Amino acid sequence: MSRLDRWFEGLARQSARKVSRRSWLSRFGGVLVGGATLPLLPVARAAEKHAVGEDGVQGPQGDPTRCEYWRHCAIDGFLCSCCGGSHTTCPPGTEMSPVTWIGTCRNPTDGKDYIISYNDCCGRTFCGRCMCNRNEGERPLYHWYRNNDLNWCSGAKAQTYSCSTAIVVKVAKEAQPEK
Amino acid sequence: MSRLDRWFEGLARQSARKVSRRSWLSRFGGVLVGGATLPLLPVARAAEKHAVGEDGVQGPQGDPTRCEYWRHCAIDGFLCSCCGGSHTTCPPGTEMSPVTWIGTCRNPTDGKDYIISYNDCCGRTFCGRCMCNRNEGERPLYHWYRNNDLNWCSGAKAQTYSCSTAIVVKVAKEAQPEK
Amino acid sequence: MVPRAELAVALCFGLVAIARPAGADLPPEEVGRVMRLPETVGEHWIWVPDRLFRHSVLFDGDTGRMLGAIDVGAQISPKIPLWSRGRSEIYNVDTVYSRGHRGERKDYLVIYDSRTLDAKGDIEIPPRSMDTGTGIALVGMLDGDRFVLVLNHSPGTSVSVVDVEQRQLASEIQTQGCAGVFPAGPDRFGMLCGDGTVMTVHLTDDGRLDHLTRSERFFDPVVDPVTEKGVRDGTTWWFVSFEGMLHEIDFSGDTPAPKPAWSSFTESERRDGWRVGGAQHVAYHPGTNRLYSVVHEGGPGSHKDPGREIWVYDLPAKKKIDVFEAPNLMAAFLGPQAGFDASGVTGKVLNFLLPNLGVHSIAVTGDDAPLLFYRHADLGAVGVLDALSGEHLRDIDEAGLSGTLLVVP
Amino acid sequence: MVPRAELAVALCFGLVAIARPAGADLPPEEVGRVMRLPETVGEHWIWVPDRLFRHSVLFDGDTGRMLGAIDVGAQISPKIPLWSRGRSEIYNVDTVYSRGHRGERKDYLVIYDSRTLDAKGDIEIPPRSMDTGTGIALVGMLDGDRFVLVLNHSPGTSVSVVDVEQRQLASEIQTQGCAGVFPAGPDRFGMLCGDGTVMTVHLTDDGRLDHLTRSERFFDPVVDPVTEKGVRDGTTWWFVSFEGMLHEIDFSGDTPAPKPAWSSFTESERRDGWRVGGAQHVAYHPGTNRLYSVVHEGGPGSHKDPGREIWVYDLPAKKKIDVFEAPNLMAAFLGPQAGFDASGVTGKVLNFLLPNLGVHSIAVTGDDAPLLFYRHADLGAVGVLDALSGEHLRDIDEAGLSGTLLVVP
Repeated sequence: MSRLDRWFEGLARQSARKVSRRSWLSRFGGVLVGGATLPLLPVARAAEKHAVGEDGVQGPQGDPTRCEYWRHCAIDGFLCSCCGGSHTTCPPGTEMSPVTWIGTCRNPTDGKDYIISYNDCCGRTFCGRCMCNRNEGERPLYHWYRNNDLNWCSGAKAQTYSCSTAIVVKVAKEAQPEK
Repeated sequence: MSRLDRWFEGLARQSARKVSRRSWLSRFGGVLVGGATLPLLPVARAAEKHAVGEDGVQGPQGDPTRCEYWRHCAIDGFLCSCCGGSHTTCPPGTEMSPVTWIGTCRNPTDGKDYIISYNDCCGRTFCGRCMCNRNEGERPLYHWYRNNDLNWCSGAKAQTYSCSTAIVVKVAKEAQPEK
Repeated sequence: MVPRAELAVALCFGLVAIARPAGADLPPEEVGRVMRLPETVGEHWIWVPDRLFRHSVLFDGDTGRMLGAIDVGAQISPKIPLWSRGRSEIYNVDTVYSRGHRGERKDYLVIYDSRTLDAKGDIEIPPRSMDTGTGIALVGMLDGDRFVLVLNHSPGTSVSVVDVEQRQLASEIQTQGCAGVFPAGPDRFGMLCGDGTVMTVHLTDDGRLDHLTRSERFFDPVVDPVTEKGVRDGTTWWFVSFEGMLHEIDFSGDTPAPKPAWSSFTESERRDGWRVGGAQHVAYHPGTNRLYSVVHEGGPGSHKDPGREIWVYDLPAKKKIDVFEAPNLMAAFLGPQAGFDASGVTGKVLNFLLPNLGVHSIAVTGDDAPLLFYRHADLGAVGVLDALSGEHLRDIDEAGLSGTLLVVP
Repeated sequence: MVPRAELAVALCFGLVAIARPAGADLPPEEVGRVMRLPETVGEHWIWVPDRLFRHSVLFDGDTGRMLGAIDVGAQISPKIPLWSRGRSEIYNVDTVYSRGHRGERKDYLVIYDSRTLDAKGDIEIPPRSMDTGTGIALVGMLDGDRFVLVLNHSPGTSVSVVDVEQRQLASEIQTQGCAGVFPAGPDRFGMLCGDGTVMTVHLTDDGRLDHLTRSERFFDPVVDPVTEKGVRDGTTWWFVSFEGMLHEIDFSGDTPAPKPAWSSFTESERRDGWRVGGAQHVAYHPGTNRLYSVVHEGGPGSHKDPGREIWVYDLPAKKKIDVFEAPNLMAAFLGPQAGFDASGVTGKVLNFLLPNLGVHSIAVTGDDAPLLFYRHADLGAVGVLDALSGEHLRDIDEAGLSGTLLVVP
């Protein structure tokens, strides 16, 4: 039984490392911090495994359909890249909310910190795909513009939440003060 | 590896037999026909394992929270017994639809066939518990009163479907003609 | 005006970014852009409606990519989206309540622009559209894309005819004793009736009842009923009975004409307990005249059971020509949910450990290199087979949580 | 009138049926009966809100039985149901759209009879109630059960004060820069502010703004912010910071008074990486002055991570007195879904094979033999511990699909 035990234990550990960051649905789901590698999905993304992404980065940090994509450091929601949009574009039939929260994320290509605006796409119900929750520098409700828990569709025509984008605003003057 | 293989195979078979009848959500879910035993749930129902049910029958056929309960032979929906109601009573806050479909089910206690009326409970969304789909004598849409696929809340104040009951109408004159 | 990006533009964006001079900052990006669909409807697109998320998602079967979604109402099952290529519109029938799940009910035929997926308007229709667990044969669009049919239940039956050209209800036709709407031309549709007949509803030019005709009785609704899960080729519809009899109905004449039925099972297959079953359990490919049928081994009352095999028939030859196996979707469903790699070791173990629940519903695309899609009603993953060879091509994961329909636009 | 059955009657029904004379047919049964809740609110009842099913389910923690449910609106998170024992009513804030997920938005405070769970009326309120992923500190009821508070976001903040006695909106109070509503008496509530202070909103007798008072700055919102997941004992609220500092605020005076903060972690625990985190990650039991806190090992930015341990503190003694482990809910969640016995071999294998995802949210009942409930936001099962000993008593299965709240009525 010991070989079996070891095998299971290995699987369990492997899963534990992988789980949670894309944990499916929770807009408030769990996240493991650090360099955890997420599962490749068996479909389209498997083929993109070694692709160079939009920002010239190889691997998950360059792939906007992955939670580990560098711009997603303070996102909380479904990734529009998996929902018929892209990381800068809303899916058909939705509206991009003009008000938003921001994060400060480091671009691995140039080593610079960028202000990222996580504009929600609104007016249609949960996309339900590629849930991603990361909270680097995220702050509670009363610290509005750093809070990713709010339904930011409050600025759109209909406040139904569908998915979130990650748009470059500008280079940050300093690495974010919030840890 | 062969012991491991056999073990897994056994588990898989065991699951295959058990699965599907209470398959969670689908109002049109899969059903295995025959005497398949359903899993005991770990909570309240575990204690009722050997209990005598409302109709004096021991085991699942006497337990209205189980799909195998004798009256459920042509039901399709969430069992009101698991939803805050009982097999003859709607949960709080819902309304029992007066129009309905029927089944003809054999009572294991007296060996008699009874006409069962599956009145839906309406006006609140899916209960979401104890999904059960059995189709003994069930017939397509055009054969209304034997069809369990329809949302029978069409006769209630609000047509939102919540769960289904299984109410004795009377002894059937004959075993049902529909097989 | 909301700026809109073509899919192609977005896909090229990476190249532009990579060409940026070294050392320069990433430029600020435009806010407010919304994707639109490609101009041409893809041949391998598929709608996957979901009752819990309350939307129908459009996927590209070649890549597994989600293209977009339209929302649905508060029903047990979303209705089938109807796509007018001529008018570049999509129609969907929704039920809404003034307080969410209670209060005043209103039913709408919602009109979407099929390039932007924007809801550009709606037509209020009688608040009694029928709702079922499968959502099959409840709505339909007549050839010419002018009239949309909506089956009603209140609890008697009728059919609302909606004129999407004039944007108004054309008529409501009483059809007591018959159910299902089966479009069979620009001016007619069929319905199955409780007395074992089929009816043709003939419409006038403006969408009102012209006259009704009935076939002779061709099936026994008590002993061996046909299911309402029919498939169409022009003016012909095929229906399958619980016992696997194939009934072909010709709607080209004034009166619907059933042809002699034949059995999809040999005597020995029948003895072995093979039966049809599932939800949307038959599919048809016009180019090859192939019929696909989900089968399982079971007894009476198993007509809604999912099957693990899909049998392929040559209809003109009246014979079975192939058997497809549908691989387990369990790992593809649970993987993204529980956070493991469906194609890795854990996925393989789970696909082995957990049973293959089988297939409730199938759909086949209409082109010359057709795909066959399959789903189990409770698993949020859709399997994709080569419809000619049966080869398993891919799984579409994160495809919802619960639903029975698969709709080729 | 709809006939209604008492729970007790239904439970006795079995005995009556068994006493039937042998050979007699089962009698015809009454149609139309609807259950009502017991007169007394159970001490171990728990609300489990779900964003996908769009309802909040009331369970009995002693048996795992579902007692009933109330529906919710089209939001990311259902709001916390508010229970007035004095008035035998439940209040819930819902958002509805005229076309399901789009169109005109209206917000309602819906009034339920707490014995029948019938929606007996509603009060339209400003259509800007705040919606978040957790649903925490967005609504509240003041002592005396007359005024319900609703936090708004449009995108500036305000608070709607609803007079449920007069069945009307009493006022809307501007509260720019502060968020969360923390009831602290019949005439006041607290709010946390972006400048590191806390504010008391004092109301007049008729629910309008009397005056606002602010504490001195007691935390740094950039360096170590407190979360809005506070717990209450009378006029005192405790808030926990990201770094685990416990802040006690006394709202009994005119101006809110923060007491000196203390750390819930020792230096060595902090060095080992222990942190607070989750969604509703703290709970409080007034009788024993115990605070329960979900902890995990992590770094900065992990403040929403679920934890596998629940640490128990004696607040007056300012020390940790116990550590509870939360058993894996994976099998209890997947069992009913995939059709296996969660407590059997397959369940045990799965609980071993699949990781323990940990706990996002906890709640403790207020009685002398308290239960501690826990859930992970994505698993439809709720674990039940003895809140004094930490013993795992049972799991409540089929408890939804997605949500963060656990509400003791």
